[in-house]
Amino acid sequence: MDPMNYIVLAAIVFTIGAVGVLVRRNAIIVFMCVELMLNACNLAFVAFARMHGGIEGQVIAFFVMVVAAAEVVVGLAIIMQIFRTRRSASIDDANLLKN
Amino acid sequence: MIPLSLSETTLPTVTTQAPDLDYWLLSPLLVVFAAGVIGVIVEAFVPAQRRYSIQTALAMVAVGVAFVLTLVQVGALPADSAGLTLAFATVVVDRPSLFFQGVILALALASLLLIAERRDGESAFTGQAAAVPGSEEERAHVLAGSQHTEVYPLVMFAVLGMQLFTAANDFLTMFIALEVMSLPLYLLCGLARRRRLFSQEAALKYFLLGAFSSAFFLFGIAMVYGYAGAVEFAAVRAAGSSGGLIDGGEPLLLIGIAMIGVGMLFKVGTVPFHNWKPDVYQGAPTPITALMASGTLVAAFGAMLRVFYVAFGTTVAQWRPMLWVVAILTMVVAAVIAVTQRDIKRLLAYSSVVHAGFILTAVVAANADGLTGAMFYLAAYGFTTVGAFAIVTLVRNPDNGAEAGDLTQWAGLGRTSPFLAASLGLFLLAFAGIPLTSGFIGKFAVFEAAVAAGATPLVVVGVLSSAVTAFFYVRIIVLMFFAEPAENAPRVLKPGILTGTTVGLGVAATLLLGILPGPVLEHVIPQPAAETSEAVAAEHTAADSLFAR
Amino acid sequence: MNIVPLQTTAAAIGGGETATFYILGSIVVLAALGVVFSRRAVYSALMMAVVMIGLAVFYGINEAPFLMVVQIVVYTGAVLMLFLFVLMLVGVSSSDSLVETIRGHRLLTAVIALCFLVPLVSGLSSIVAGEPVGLSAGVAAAGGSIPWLASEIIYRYVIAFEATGALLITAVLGALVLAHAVRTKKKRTQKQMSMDRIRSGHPTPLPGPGTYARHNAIDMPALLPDGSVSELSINPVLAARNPEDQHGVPEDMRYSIGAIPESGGRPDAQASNGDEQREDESSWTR
Amino acid sequence: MTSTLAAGGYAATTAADGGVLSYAWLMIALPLLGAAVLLLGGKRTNAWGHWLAIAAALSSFVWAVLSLGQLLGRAPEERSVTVHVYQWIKVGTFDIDLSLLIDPLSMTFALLITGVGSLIHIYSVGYMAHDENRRRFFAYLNLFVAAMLVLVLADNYAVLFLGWEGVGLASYLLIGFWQHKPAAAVAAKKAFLINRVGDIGLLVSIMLLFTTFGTVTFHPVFESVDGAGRGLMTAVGLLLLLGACGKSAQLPLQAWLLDAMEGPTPVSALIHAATMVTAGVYLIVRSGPIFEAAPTAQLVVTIVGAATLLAGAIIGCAKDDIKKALAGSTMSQIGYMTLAAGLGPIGYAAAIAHLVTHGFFKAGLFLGAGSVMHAMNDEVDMRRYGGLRTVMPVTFATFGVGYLAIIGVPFLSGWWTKEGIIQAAFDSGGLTGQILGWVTVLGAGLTAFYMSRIMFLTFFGTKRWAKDANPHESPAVMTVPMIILAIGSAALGAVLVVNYTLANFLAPVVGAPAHEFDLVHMLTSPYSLAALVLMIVGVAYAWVRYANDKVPVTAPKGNFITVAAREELYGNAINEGLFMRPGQQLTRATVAFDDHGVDGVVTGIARSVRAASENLRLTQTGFARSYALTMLFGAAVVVVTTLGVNLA
Repeated sequence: MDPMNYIVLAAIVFTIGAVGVLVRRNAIIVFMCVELMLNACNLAFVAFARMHGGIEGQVIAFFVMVVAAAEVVVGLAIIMQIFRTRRSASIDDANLLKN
Repeated sequence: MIPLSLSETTLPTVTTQAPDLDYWLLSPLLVVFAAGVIGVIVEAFVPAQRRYSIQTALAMVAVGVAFVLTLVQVGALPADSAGLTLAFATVVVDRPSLFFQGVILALALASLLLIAERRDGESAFTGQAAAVPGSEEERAHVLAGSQHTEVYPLVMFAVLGMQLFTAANDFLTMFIALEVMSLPLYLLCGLARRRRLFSQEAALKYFLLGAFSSAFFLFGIAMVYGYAGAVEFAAVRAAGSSGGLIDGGEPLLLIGIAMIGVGMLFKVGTVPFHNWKPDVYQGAPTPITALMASGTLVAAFGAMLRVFYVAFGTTVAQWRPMLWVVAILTMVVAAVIAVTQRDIKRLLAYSSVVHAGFILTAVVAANADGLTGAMFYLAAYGFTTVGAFAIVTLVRNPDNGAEAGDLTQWAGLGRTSPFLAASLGLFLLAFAGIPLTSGFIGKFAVFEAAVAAGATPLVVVGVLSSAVTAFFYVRIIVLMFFAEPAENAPRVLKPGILTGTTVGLGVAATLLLGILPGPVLEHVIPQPAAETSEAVAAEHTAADSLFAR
Repeated sequence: MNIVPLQTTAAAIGGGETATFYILGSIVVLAALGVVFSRRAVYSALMMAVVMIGLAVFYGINEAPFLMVVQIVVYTGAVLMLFLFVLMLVGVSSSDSLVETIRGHRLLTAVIALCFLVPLVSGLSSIVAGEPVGLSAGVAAAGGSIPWLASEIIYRYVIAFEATGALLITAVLGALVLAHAVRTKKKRTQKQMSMDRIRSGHPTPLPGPGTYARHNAIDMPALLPDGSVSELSINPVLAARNPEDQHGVPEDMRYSIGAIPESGGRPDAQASNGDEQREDESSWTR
Repeated sequence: MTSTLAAGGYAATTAADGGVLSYAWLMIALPLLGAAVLLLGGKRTNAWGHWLAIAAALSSFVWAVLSLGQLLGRAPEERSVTVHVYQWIKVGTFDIDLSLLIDPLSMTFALLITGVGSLIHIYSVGYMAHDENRRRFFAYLNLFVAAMLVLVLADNYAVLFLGWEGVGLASYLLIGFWQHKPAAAVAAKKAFLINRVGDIGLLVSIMLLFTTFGTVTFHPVFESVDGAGRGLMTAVGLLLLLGACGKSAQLPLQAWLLDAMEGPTPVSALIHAATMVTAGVYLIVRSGPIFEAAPTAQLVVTIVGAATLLAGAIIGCAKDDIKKALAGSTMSQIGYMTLAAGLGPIGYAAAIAHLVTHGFFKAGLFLGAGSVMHAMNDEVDMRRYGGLRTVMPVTFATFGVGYLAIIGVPFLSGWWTKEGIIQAAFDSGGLTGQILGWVTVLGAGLTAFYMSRIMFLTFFGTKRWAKDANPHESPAVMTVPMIILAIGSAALGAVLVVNYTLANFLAPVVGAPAHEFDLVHMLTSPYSLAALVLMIVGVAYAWVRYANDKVPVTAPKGNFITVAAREELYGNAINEGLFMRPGQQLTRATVAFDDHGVDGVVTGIARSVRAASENLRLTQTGFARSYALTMLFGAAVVVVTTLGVNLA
């Protein structure tokens, strides 16, 4: 098996995540799908790190996890704030701003 | 201080020593970072009443000091050197990065003035973000005069991110900088005092779409890492000319370029990655909109120029077609949509999208003139747009004190508030690119660079698009000066010292950069040698050769 | 780049790994699809956990033991649980429904996603990378993968590392700003509350709205035995929000707390379904 | 075509060596200062503001005269002087100085602008006496003069463009000066937008020049024109022509000029007759070497000029609004100049000479029209005038002189310069020359007709005034400038043309005249005789039609030509069949083209952009998911483009 298969897998998971962002309405799930995309990137980094024999890919993956954690805190705080105001976590309900 | 060099070998260097950093060169970043951290400590230990004055003073002094330090560093850069890298070539200190940082700091200072503006004790920010809009609790907080002074440390971190974004010399640092810049802005967008539902919605949209775009950016980095085996720009550049580590690995590079492009284009807000801009600009507190429209745009283009000119400087042919498509789409679609906008903030947002398209033509040029043209354009546009948003903060609905965004309300403002209307008129003329304003010279410089690079069709589209944009800028001027005042005429606040300074700064910069750009910028904008990018690239394999003097 | 070709003791990709890849890869893809297409939000979160753990195994296979542990402990164990936490808090709502409300959105999504995926996958699968170099040489030179990783993170990428600090502070500050409500007045003790109740002249609970009325809607105040309206039963929250809501209340008895006296003008009292009346809640239903 | 110019004065540009010329920038600075004082000074300057503005314009004129004196003191080949003011733009290799070029061509314009400009300033004191915003009006006038001087004194295309936009802005402010009139605001916007279309041409051509030659300064560009490709030069030439068309109201960008008459009449006189609208002609003459390197572009210039000449004249025949009729005439006369400028070196001097005399008599005519309107309570419909010659003798006399000059009565200004253009057109040779020549001759006849129509409707015939009209002669502050302009209209032509005084003066820039001055030939050539005959026919026909009592007060159904045709029907059927009906159709078509054609295209484009905009803004649905979808779409586009272009 060629190690590029990992990358193809990453691309597929990435796309599934992107589709999830587009089709789900619950803001929390949408955000979870973004996390799915980040995870796909991490898989690619780790696989490339092994291919090239350097550890940089793993370093980046580690940083990505930290960033994701920070992003989750901020994101969930924003979603909670919206929810408390509107009693809804649906991103479709948030469409006062348009045209 | 480590001179430019190619990356070390991938042989592990395990060490327990503290890294040897040049703190002097890092000082502009460190000052802003320190101000943010101290701001957080102030939040924890200082009583609420005294926080406002301490935080504003701290933030402004820090940004001012960082600005001065940046200027000093420009002077201290060795004349013959392309620039320096530090912290193991993860951060670069060269003239373009210092220029962008200086502009960002100046714009941040102007935005800070707006952020700090308070009228009768109320700022542009909500007193208590956790309170539900319209609730008793909110009312209690309004009566108690609560305020979120946490805004200042958040702004500091955002500014830090912008600075680092333009100075990053590898994709990892750049990604972190992108997040450091974005996260505080997501939060700040949701803190408007009035129309809080709009504001919260803006925060949600900006956050979700921003996270979505950084996922693309990250995937692009992964592909480039796969191609080059490293993420330093120098290594990517070298790999671009040598063909990468994997045989037949070119798709990796191409996908990487495209996806990194998506992340970048989202941040600068070009079509079709622009949708967030009007909504977020409209919903966010106007001082924050000013910061985003000026500082973030400068930072994003600064980073974009570095990525495309340095990291992908050897693979220009690969990315040019994609930017052509995006630039044309942007200039056409955004200009057309802007024609029927009815809200001033949305209009300025679309105008910002169109301007991003114009600057993109300079990126497409991929030559030294493109770099300097884009730099000039960004500085000019930044100051003008900060001034324009400062004016937006002054025009309020008579009944509830929210900003009067509806353009029909602006009718006849030229008679009731001539100075305000004249300033806005000047800014609009600058956006339209009328000579003797900074906008003309900027536009001329970027278009000229694009023509020189053989992108004349792009320039024709750009000039046509600028004619369409002139239409709606003129429409506002006509509305303000030639129309009868509207029935629901807005209340125009008297600009306080802070807002007044910002407007004045915008007017001064717009005129000065239009009438006397030469003496002002000759010493500020790095003057590239008249060589073509290829020639330069051949001479230096170093990372930032294009940024060479 | 000069990657020194060390002695390539690196494991060639064997049959075991291939088999694992296909089995686990299928599971990951299916679980990912599950995240996207589960009706219940909680199922999505659990599917996400499956994906993450699957990926953690892949990290392990790809010589990243440290990341494998971090992925399971931090990402799955902490971050994903935070998601679940918030999901529970928000509760299940109509937003979980998978019925598409924007016309043509599904179809466009499918088409565009294919247009995105097909070039991506065909581009990537045209590449043959060959045997991976592997990390064993470097690990051996560094004396373990963790020292190597650590020195990269806090030595070479020290700036990024420090910037991450800014990121985490931002996150904390953000959560604080958006979620933490500062009290505007001192919290009343139980003793104070009971004393107030006795002093108020109404030690017993107030009559519920609609108690003696024909309706038991909340905007219908209670009637006293003589048929007059009990002022005490008028809901102050509704009154504060919008006196108009009290259809059943005679005009002159409607509470009107009035607009929030902001110096800038009227408050922005746009649609708000919240019932955040923590302080006052007890006082009117006592 | 050999470049006669490069060998002439261009190589010999010298820097100013002290004296008046070194301070040539004062010509611009003085009116600019005036405008600044008036605009920033606010109401405090109301009392004396207009006198300050006049002083600024006059001192600028004086400085121009002094500069001319010093210029004439130099040898003819040393009359190109560069005055460096400061370095304007330096961004990268993009380096432009704000420098002035003082040479015979620019000085001719400077004198015209400041001279006529000063007179119109003075006139405006009376005309705007009752306007509460008079101070602002004068500030804008000063601003305009400054911008126009920047345009003509620039020594490179970028500074020229600065002036170009500046006059556009000032014109915009002045057309919309009476903001309370919605028509004025609309006209101002229209003028601004159509001019922007022209500006695109100018801007793109400047960029092409810069990329090709690395500079936009006139002399270096012209010197290296020969080395550039003909295709490129044709493109540059056509783009420059587009710019010229916008500013000079030439087809197809003429639509704004008639609407611009909504502005105060002094504005129409100064900007839309004497100076700004001639900027296009200046641009073409100044860019002579470029056009000479591009014969195709030159041919297009002459065609545009000829078409506008006829179209403007026909529009002039059809309008009842006195100012709009004069505006049609302006279009037509500038068509003459454009045609001449397109002929190359043999036409340049003729174009400039006609431009100068036209500046005088058309400004005089407009001021006269303003005087009449002033007397008639701002009535502009000529059908409500009539018989004014006795009530307003001075206006009648000065208007009359301008009238005689423009229709080409021998030995008055217009005759000298128009003959020059007719001669140049026939001299250019070939079939093209013949066609162009006969167009100019035909134009002379049309000019005589529509100008006589204006003259007779206004000053002759019966009084058809509105009930409350109480016409009176204008005050001296208005009549004196009119008298001075009338003197110029009478005599200037002879001064400029006899012995080719102006042509010889301009020779270092535009090349020496092709042949000796020969008055006898001018008088006896068949073409000038033909023009003379056509002129007399035109006047006579107008006399029959309009100098009598039969003019209805309201325009009859359709337009007046319908009636004319109906009357002719009884008298002369052949005449009707052969001339009237086609003429009528042509007139209708031309007027319709002006009213709907180009206008229609402009409004049509505006409408479709608006419609597209309304549709496109619906993509901003407010749904974050839709935005994400667009982003994924963008990502797909970007990936496909990048992969497709590079791997396909």
